[in-house]
Amino acid sequence: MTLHDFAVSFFALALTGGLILLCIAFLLTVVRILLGPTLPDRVLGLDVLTNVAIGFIAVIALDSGYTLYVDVAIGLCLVGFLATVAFARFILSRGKTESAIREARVGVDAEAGLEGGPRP
Amino acid sequence: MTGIEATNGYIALALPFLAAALAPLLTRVLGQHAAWPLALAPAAAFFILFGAVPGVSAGDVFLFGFDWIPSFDIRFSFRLDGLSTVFGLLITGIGTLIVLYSGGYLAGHKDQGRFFSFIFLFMGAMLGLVLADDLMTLFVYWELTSITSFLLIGFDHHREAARRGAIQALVITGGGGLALLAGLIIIRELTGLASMTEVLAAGDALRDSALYAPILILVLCGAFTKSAQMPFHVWLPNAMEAPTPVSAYLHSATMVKAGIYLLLRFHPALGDTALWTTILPAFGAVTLVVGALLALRATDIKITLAYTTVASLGLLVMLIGVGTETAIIAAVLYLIAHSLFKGGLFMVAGSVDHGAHTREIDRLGGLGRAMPITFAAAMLCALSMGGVTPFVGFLAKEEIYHALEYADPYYIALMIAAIVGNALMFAAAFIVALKPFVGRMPETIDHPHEGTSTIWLGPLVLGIAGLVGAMFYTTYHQLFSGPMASAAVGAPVEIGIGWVPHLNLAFALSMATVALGVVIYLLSARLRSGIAGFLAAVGWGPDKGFDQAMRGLIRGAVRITRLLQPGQLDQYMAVTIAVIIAALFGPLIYTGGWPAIPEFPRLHFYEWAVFALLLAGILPVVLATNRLTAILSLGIQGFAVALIFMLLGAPDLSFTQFMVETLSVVILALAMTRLKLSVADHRPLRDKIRAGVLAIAAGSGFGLFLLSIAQRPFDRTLSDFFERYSYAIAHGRNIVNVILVDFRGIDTMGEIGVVMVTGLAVLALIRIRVGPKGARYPDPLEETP
Amino acid sequence: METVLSLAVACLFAAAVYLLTSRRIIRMLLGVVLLGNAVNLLIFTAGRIGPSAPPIIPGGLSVPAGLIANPLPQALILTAIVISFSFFAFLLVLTYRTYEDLDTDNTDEMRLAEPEDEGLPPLGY
Amino acid sequence: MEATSPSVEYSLEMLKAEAMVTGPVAASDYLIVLPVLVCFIFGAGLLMMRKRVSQQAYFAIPGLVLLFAIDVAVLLKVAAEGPWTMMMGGWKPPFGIAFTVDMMGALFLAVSGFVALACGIYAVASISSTERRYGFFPFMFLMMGGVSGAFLTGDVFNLYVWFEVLLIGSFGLLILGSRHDQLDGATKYCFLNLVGTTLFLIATGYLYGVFGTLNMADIAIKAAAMENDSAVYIIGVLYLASLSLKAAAFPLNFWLPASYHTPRFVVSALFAGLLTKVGVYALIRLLLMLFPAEHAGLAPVIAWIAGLTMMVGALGALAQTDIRRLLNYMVIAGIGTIMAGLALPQIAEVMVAQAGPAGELAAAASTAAGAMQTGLSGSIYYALHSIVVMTALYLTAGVAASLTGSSSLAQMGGLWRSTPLLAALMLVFLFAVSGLPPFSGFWPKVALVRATIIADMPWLAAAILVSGFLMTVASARVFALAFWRPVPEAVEVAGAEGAAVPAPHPAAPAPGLYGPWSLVPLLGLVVFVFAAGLSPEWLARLTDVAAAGVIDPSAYLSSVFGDAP
Amino acid sequence: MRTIIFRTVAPYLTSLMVLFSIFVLLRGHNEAGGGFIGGLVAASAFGIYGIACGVGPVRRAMYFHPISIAAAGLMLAVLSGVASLVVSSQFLTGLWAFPEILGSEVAISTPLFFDIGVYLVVVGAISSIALALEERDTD
Amino acid sequence: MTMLLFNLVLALMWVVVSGSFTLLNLLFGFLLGGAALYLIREEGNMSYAGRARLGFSLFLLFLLELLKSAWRVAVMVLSPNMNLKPGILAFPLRVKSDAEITLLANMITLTPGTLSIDVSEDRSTLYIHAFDCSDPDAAKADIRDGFEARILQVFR
Amino acid sequence: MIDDLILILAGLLVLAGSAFAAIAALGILRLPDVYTRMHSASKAGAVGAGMLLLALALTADSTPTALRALAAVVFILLTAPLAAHLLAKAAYSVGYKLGPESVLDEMPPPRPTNVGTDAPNSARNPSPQPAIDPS
Ligand code: NA
Ligand code: NA
Repeated sequence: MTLHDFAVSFFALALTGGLILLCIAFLLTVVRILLGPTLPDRVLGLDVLTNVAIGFIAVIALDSGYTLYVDVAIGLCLVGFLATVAFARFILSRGKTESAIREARVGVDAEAGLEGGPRP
Repeated sequence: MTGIEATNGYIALALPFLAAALAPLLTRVLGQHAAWPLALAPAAAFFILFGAVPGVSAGDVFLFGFDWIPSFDIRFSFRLDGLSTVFGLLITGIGTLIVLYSGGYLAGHKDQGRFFSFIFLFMGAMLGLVLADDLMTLFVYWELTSITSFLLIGFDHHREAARRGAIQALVITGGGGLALLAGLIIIRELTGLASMTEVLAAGDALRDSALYAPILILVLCGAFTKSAQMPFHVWLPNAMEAPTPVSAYLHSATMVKAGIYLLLRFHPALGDTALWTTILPAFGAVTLVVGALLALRATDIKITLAYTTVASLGLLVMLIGVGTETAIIAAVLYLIAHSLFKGGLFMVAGSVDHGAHTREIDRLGGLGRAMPITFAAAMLCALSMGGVTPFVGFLAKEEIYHALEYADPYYIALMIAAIVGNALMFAAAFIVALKPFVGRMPETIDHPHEGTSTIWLGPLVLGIAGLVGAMFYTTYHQLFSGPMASAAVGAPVEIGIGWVPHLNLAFALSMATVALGVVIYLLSARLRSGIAGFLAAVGWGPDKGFDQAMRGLIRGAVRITRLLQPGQLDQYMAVTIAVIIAALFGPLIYTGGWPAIPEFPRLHFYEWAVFALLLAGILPVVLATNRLTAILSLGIQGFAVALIFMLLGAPDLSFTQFMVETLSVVILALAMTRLKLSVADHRPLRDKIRAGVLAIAAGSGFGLFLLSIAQRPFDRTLSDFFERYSYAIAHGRNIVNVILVDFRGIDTMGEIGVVMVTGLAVLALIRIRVGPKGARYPDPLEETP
Repeated sequence: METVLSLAVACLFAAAVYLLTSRRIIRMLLGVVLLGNAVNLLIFTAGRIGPSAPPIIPGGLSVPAGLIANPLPQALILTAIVISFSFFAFLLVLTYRTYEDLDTDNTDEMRLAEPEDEGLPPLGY
Repeated sequence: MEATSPSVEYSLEMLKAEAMVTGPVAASDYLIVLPVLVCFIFGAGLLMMRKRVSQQAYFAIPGLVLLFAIDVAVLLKVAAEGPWTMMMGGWKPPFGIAFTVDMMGALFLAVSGFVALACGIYAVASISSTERRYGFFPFMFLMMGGVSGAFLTGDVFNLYVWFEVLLIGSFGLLILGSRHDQLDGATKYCFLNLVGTTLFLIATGYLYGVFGTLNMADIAIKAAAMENDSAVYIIGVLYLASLSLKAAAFPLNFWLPASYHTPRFVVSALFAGLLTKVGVYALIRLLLMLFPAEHAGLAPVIAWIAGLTMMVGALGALAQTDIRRLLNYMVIAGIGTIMAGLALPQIAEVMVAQAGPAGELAAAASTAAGAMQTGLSGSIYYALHSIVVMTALYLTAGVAASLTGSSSLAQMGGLWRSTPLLAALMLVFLFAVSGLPPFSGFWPKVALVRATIIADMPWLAAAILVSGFLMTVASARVFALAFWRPVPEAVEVAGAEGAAVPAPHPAAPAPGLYGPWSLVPLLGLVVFVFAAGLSPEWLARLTDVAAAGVIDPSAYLSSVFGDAP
Repeated sequence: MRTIIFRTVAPYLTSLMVLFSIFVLLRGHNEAGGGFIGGLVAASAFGIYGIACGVGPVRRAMYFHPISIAAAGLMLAVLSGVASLVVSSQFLTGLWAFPEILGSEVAISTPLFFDIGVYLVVVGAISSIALALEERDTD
Repeated sequence: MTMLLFNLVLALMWVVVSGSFTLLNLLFGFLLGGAALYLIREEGNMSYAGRARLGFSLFLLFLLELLKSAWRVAVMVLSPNMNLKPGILAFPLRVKSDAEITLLANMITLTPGTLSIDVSEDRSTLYIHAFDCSDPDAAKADIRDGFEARILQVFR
Repeated sequence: MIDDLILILAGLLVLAGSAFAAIAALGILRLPDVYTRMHSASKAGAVGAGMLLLALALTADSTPTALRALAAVVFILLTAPLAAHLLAKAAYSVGYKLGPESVLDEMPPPRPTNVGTDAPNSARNPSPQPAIDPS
C-alpha cells in the first residue's frame, strides 16, 4: 500500500467515521432540544445543532468534492449566530423563567408568559 | 314600413324617453304647466301610430328594426299589426290624458318632475313592450315595466305601505318575468324562432314541440303575474299606494294588460290546446269572481276599482282561454272598453280624493253638485263598465255572452262565473261612480271642488270615447277591434256587434246581469260586511301569505347562511382541506392513477439520518404541548430540509433554506415575546381525531400522487436548454441564478414585489393602531434626519 | 430517492394539515411553515432526483461537465421559498397584532368580523 | 466578479439565433409588459415618496390613468391584430417566460384598469393620511401589478407569482387601519387564501413533473397529445379546487364573507371587483384552454359548484343586515353565475356521443360548440360586468354609509330624498347586479341561460334565474330600506324577534365623501353599466372573440410558437 | 441588549457581514449566492446590529427608510429590465458590457443590476420588518 | 485613521475572499469596506494601534487556549462521573476600555473551564462561570496573572 | 506526497472535528445545568465545526474556497464566545438557577428588568439557589 493509497483510504474512512459521529451528534442535540428543560437549554441545543450542521456540510463537501458548499456553511455560521443572539434577547425580554411562569400560573391561571418546561 | 315610417316608429318609441329626460327640467321651469308641453310627446306618438291604422286595418303588418346584438342573434325589432297598434294607441292616448291629469293632480308636489320622468319611462317601456317583435326586445321592455312600476308604486316612499307595494309588485312581476324569460329562451333555442313574427308564422311548431307544456307554463307565469291572476293578484291592490294617475295608468291601459297582451299575442301559436283551454279559463274564472267579490268588500274606492281590475283581467284571461273566435273578439272588445272606462274611473276616484280628501266610500256622498263634470265623466265610464248600451262596454258584454252561450258544462260554468262577476262589477262601478256624487254630503267633507281642467279632462274624454266608440261601432270595429282581434285570432275576423240590442240569449243575460248588479248595489253595505266577516274568519290571504313568504325566505336564508358560514376559521379550514382531499382522491380513485409499488430505496446512512432528522423535527412540531419546543423543532426540520437540498445538489436552495428557516424561527420567537398566551392550550380529542384524519388523508394523497408522477418519464428539455445557454449567452455559471435573474427573471420581479409589499404591510400592521395605544408608537419617519 | 422524498412530503403535508386545522393561530403558523417546506420538496421531487452535482458550470467550461441536478425546480423553489417566507412573516405579525388587540390566539374567539349574536335582518319593508 | 468575454463573437451570434427570439421588437409590443411595469414603477415610486402624503395622489391618479390607457391600448391592439406574445428575456418559447395576451386577457385587463382608476379617484377623498403613509397607493399599485400580470402571463408558474403579488397587495390593503374586525377578517382571509395559493403551487409542481414545461401554450399542445391521462386529470381537479377557492366558489367561499366587509369601502370595492375574477380568469385559462378534455369530464362538477354558489350567494345576500356583508354575498352569487358558463363544454362530448351517424354528428358538434361559445362568452361578459358593478356597488354603499354614518340596513335611510343622484346610481347598480335589463348584467345572463338550455341543463338555467330573482328581492330590500325609507328615528327594529341593532360600522368613511371624488368614478362606472346594457354589441363581439380564442386556442398558440409550432 | 461585550463587537461584525453579503450578491451569478441570499445576510447583519445597539443607530446607519431602500431596489430591478427597450429587444433581455477598468475586464450587465435590485429589496423589506418588531419590543 | 486601517483590512479580506487579486478588485473592496464601515460610523472609538496589535498578537493565543479548552471539556464530558464544582466568580477588572474588556471576556470564555457571563454596570467586575470553583481565589489569580496581564501588556 | 500528507491531516481533522462535535452534543446532554452545558457548546462545538472547516480548507480545489473556509473558521471563533456570553447573561439575569451541585455564586441576584413588560415581580426568582454556599 503506497502512502497515496493509504491517504485516500484513510481519508475515505475518516469521512465515513466523521459522518457517523455527526449523525450521532445530530441525534443527541435533538434529544436536548426536545428535553429542554429550560429555554436556554433548547437554544443551546439549537446552537450546537448549527455547529454540527456546519461540520456536516463541510464533510459532505469533502465527500462529494463540491467544495463550494463552504458558502452554505458560512451562511449557516451567520444565521446560527443570529439565532442565538435573538433567542438570548428573547429570553431576556420575556423576563421570566419557566418555573416562575408555572408559579404565576398557579395563582392567576389564565395568563402567563409563553409556556415553558415539559409537561408531566 | 318604408324607411321614413320606420324612422317614425323609432320616434314614437323614443318620444316617451325623451320626455322622461326633459321632464325634471321642464317641471322646474314651468311647474305643473309642464304637463302641457310634455303631453305633446305621447300625443305625437299617438298620431304617429294612428298613421299606421289604415294600413293595419287593411291587414298589413309593419316590421322595422335593426340588429341589436348580432353576436347573440338579438334584434331590436318591432311589429305593428292590429294587436300592437291598438295597444300602442291606448297606451299613448290614455297616456296623454294621464300626463295632463298628473299635471293637475300633483300640482305643486316637490317631486313632480321626477314623477313625470317615471311615468314617461313607464310609458316608453309599455309602448316598446307591445310593439316589440324580437322576443328579447319584448322581454327587455317587459322587465322595464316592472322596474318603472317599482319606482312609481314606491313614489311615496316615506310610507312603508308604498315601499311594501313596490317590493311586492317587483317581486311578483319580476319573478314571473324570469319565468317568461326562460320560456322565451326555450322557444328561441328549441325552435329557432327569434321574433313574434316568426313565432306567428310557424304555425303549430310550438304546439307540436316536446317542450310545449313547459313553454306554456313559463309564459303563463309571466302573463299571470303581470296580469294579476289569483293568487298573484295581491300586488295590484297594494300598488294603489302609488299616486292616482299611476293607478289609473297602470291598472287601466297598461301594465296589467301586458299579460293579456302576451296571451293574445301567443294565442295563435300556443292556444287552442287542452292545456290552454283548461288552465286559462280556470284561473280566469276564479280571478273574476274572487276579484269582483273583493271589490265589493273594499271601502276605499281606489281599492274597489283595483279589485274590479283584477276581476276584469280574470274575465279577459278566461275569454282568451276559451279561445274561440267569438271569445277572442269578446276579449278584445272588453279589453278596449276596460281601458277606457277603468282609466276614466281611476281618474274620477283621484278627483274625488282630490276634491273631498277621502276615498272612503262611507264618507263620500253628495259631491255631484260641487263636481258636476267629474260626476258626468264618472257616469259615462260607469255605464260603460256596467255594460249599458250605447257604450263600448255593452258591445263587449254582449259578445262575451255570445262567446259562452253553449250548452256544455264547461261553458255553463264559465257563463255563471261571467254573469256573477259582471254583476258584481256592475255594482262596483256604480258604487264608485254614483255613490260619492249623490245623496247627502257628509260633514267631514270640507269645501269640495272641481279640479282644474287637466283633472276633469281625462275622465271626460275617456268616458266620451266609450260612448263614441259604440255609437260609430262600424268604424270602431274596422279600425280598432277588428284588426286587433284578427291579430289575436291569427286570421281575419269580422265583428258585427253594435250598440243596438238584439233580443237574443246574450241580451237576456245582459239584462239579468244588470238586474243582479242593481240588487247587489243596493245590498252592497250588507254584502260588504258579509265578505269582510268571512275574510276575517279565514284570517289569511295571499297578501298576508306574501309577507309570510318573504319572512320565511329571509329566515331560511339566515339559517342556511349561518350554517354555511359559522364564523370559525378551523371549520373553514377543515372543509377546505376536505375539499382538497376529495380533489386528490376522487380522480385518483376514478381514474386509477395509483403509483406502482416502489422498490426499497437505497440511500447512504447519512441520508437516512437526515430524513430521520426531518422526522424528528416534524413530530414535536405537531405533538409538543410546549410551543417553544414546537418552534425549535420547526428549526430542526427546516435544517433537515436544507440538508436534503444540499445532499441532492442544490446549494443555493440549501443556503436559502438555512437562512430562511432560521430567520423564521427567530422572528417567530421575537414576535412571541409579548404574547401572554393562554396556558390551557390543549386540543380536544375530537379535534385531534378530525385533524388527524384530515392530515393522514391529505398527506397520503399528496405523497401517492407525487410518487406516481415521479415514476413517469420526464421531459428535461427546459433544463437542457438552460444548461446549454446559461454560460454561453447569459454569462453565468450558476444556472439557478441565471434562471432567476435572466431566463425567468420576471418571476423574480414579481417575487421581490411580494417581499417589498410584505415589508410595507408589516410596517402598517405594527404602526397603525386603533385607539390611544397608537400614540405610543410615533412614526419613526418623523425622527429620521 | 423519490420514494423517500414522497414519504417525506407526505409527512410534511400531514403535519401541516394537522396544524392548520387547529384553533390556535400559533399552531397554524407552524403549519404554514411546514406547508411551505412540503411544497418545496414536492416541486423538487416532481423535477426528478437525478445526479447530485450542483447545477454550476465549472470554470473553464461553457456547459456542465457531466450530468447535473435539475436547475429549474431549484429556481422555482427559490422563488417559492422567498414568497412563502414573506407570507409567513406577514402572517406572524398579523397573528401578533391580532393577539395584542383581540387578546386571544383562539380563532373560535375571534368573532368580530362575523359576530355570533347577530340578529335577523329587518323583516319589514 | 469574474470578467468574462465572449471569445468568438460570431459563435455567440449563432448561439443566440438558436436560443433567442431574434429581430427587433417594436415599441408597441412593449405594451404587453407595460401594465405590470407601470404598476411596479408607480408602486415603488410612491413608496419612495411615502413621507409626502399629501402629494401622493398627484402621482397615483396619473399613474392609474396611464395604466388604464395602456390597458385600453392593449385591448385595441389585440382587437386589431389578434393575440401577441413577448418572450421575457428574449428566450425562445417555451424556455423563457411568455407574456401572451389574447382577447380574454385584454378584456379583463382593460376592465380591471378601469375599476382601479375609479377606486383610485375615490380613494383620494376616502383614505386618511395615515393610511396613505402606510402604503395605500403602493399596495394598490402592487396589487394591480399582480392582477395585470395574472391576465398577461402565459406561464403557469409565473401566474402563481402574480397570484402571490396580488394576494400580498390585498393583504396590505385589507389590514390597513388595523381595526379589530379587520384583524379578524384578515386572519381568515389570509390563512385560507394562502392555502388556496399553495394548492395552486402544488398543482403547478405536479404539472411540471408531468409535462416538464410551464409554458401554457406548450402545455396545451402536450396535453392535447395525451388525453385520458389520470395525472393530468388530477392536476385539473387540483386547479379547479384552488381556483374555486380564489374565485370564492362554493364550498370554498368562506373567506370572502368573513373578510370583505372589514376594510375600507374602497378596498372592498377593489377586491370585490377584481380578486375573485382573477380566479375565474385563471380557471378559464387553465382548465378550459389547457385541459379541454379534462374539463369536459369535470363539467358536471362545475355545474354543481356553479348552481350551489349562486344559491349560497343569493340566499346569503338576503340574510344580511349590513349592506357590505350583503354585497359580499352578491359577489359570490356573481361568481356562481360566471361559473355556470364554464360548466357547459361537456355537451360537446355528450352530444357527439349521443348524435347518430355521420351527418348528424357534425351538426351536433357544431351546436355544442355554439353552446360552449355562447356560454363562455356569457361568462366572460358577466365577469366583466360583475367587476364593474360590484366595485360600483361597494363604492356607492361607501358614500351612503358615510352620509348616514352606518352601513346597517336597520340604520340607514333617507338617501333617496337627500341625495337622489346617489340613490339613482345605487338603483341602477342594484338592478344591474340582479341581472335586470336594460343594464349590463342582463345580456350575459341571457347568453348563459341560452347556453345551459342548449346544453340540456334546465336546472342550471333555473338556478341562474332563481338566483337572479333572489338578488332582485335583496336589491329591492336594500333600496327600500336604505334609500327610500326615511332615516329611522329611534331605529325601529324590524321583525318580531327583535333584530339586534349593531353599532355604526367604524369603517364607515367620514361624512363628506359625497362629492366629486366619489361621484366622478361612480358616473364613470355607470356609463359602462348602461353601455354594456343598452348597446351590448361592442362588448358581446369582444367576449365572443375571447370565448372563441379559448375554445380554439390556435391563435394563442401560434402567437407563442409562430405559425408552425 | 445592554452588554459592553456585544456592543463592542457587533458593529464590526455587522460591517463584516454586510461586506460578505455584497460578496454573495456579486458572485451569485457564477456560484452559490445571489441577490436574495445576499440581502438576507445583510438584513441579518442589521438585525444583529439592532439587537446590540438599538434600533436608532441602525436607522441612522441605513440613512434612508428601509422601505424606501426596498422601493428603490424594485425600481432598479424593473428599470434594468426596461433597459432592453432601448436596444429594441424583448423585456428583461440581458445586456452585457465588458469594459476594461484599470487593466481588468469587468462584466457589467442588466442581470447584475437586476440582482442588485433584488438585494436592495430584501435588505430593505426584511430590515424594515426586523426593526419594526424590535422597536415594539424595546419601546 | 483607525477607520482607514480597518477599511484597508476589509479591502484585503475582500480580495482574499473573492479570489481575484487585481488592483481593481482591491479598489472595489476598499470602496465596499468603506461603505460597510460608513454604516457603523458612530461606533469608531478604538485606537489605531490597539487594533493592529489585537489583530496579530492575540489571535494565536486565542487558538491555543481554545484547543486546550475544548479538550478539557471533551475529557470531562467523556469521564464516567463528572466531578463538578461549578459556580460563578466575581472577577475585579483592571482593564477599562471597551475593547479590552471585550477581549478579556471572550478569551476567558474560550479558555478552559471558564465562561464570561456579564460585566457589572460600573465595569468594575466580570462575572465568570467556572467548572471548578473549589478555590475561587486561585482561579481569579490565574486569570489576573494570565490573560489580563497579557492584555494589559499588549494594549498599554 | 505533500498532497497525501495533507489528505491524511485532513482525515485526522475530520475525525477530530466530528468527535468534538459529537462530544459537544453529548456534553449538552450530560452536563447538569445550562451554564455548564454552555462550556460544552461554545468550546467543543466551535472547535468541532472549526476543525471540519479546516479540513475542507486543506483539501479545497481552489484558493478562494480554502480562504473562505478559513474565514468561516474565524467567524465561528469570533462569534462562539459572544453567543455563549449573551445566552449566559440572559439566562442569569432572568433568573435561571445554577445547578444544585454548584458551590459558589458571587454574582448579585438579577434585578427585575423592564424589558419583559408585565412580568410580575412576585413571579421572579428573588435569589439564586439558597443551597449555594456564599463563601
Ligand atoms: Na428568487
Ligand atoms: Na442565487
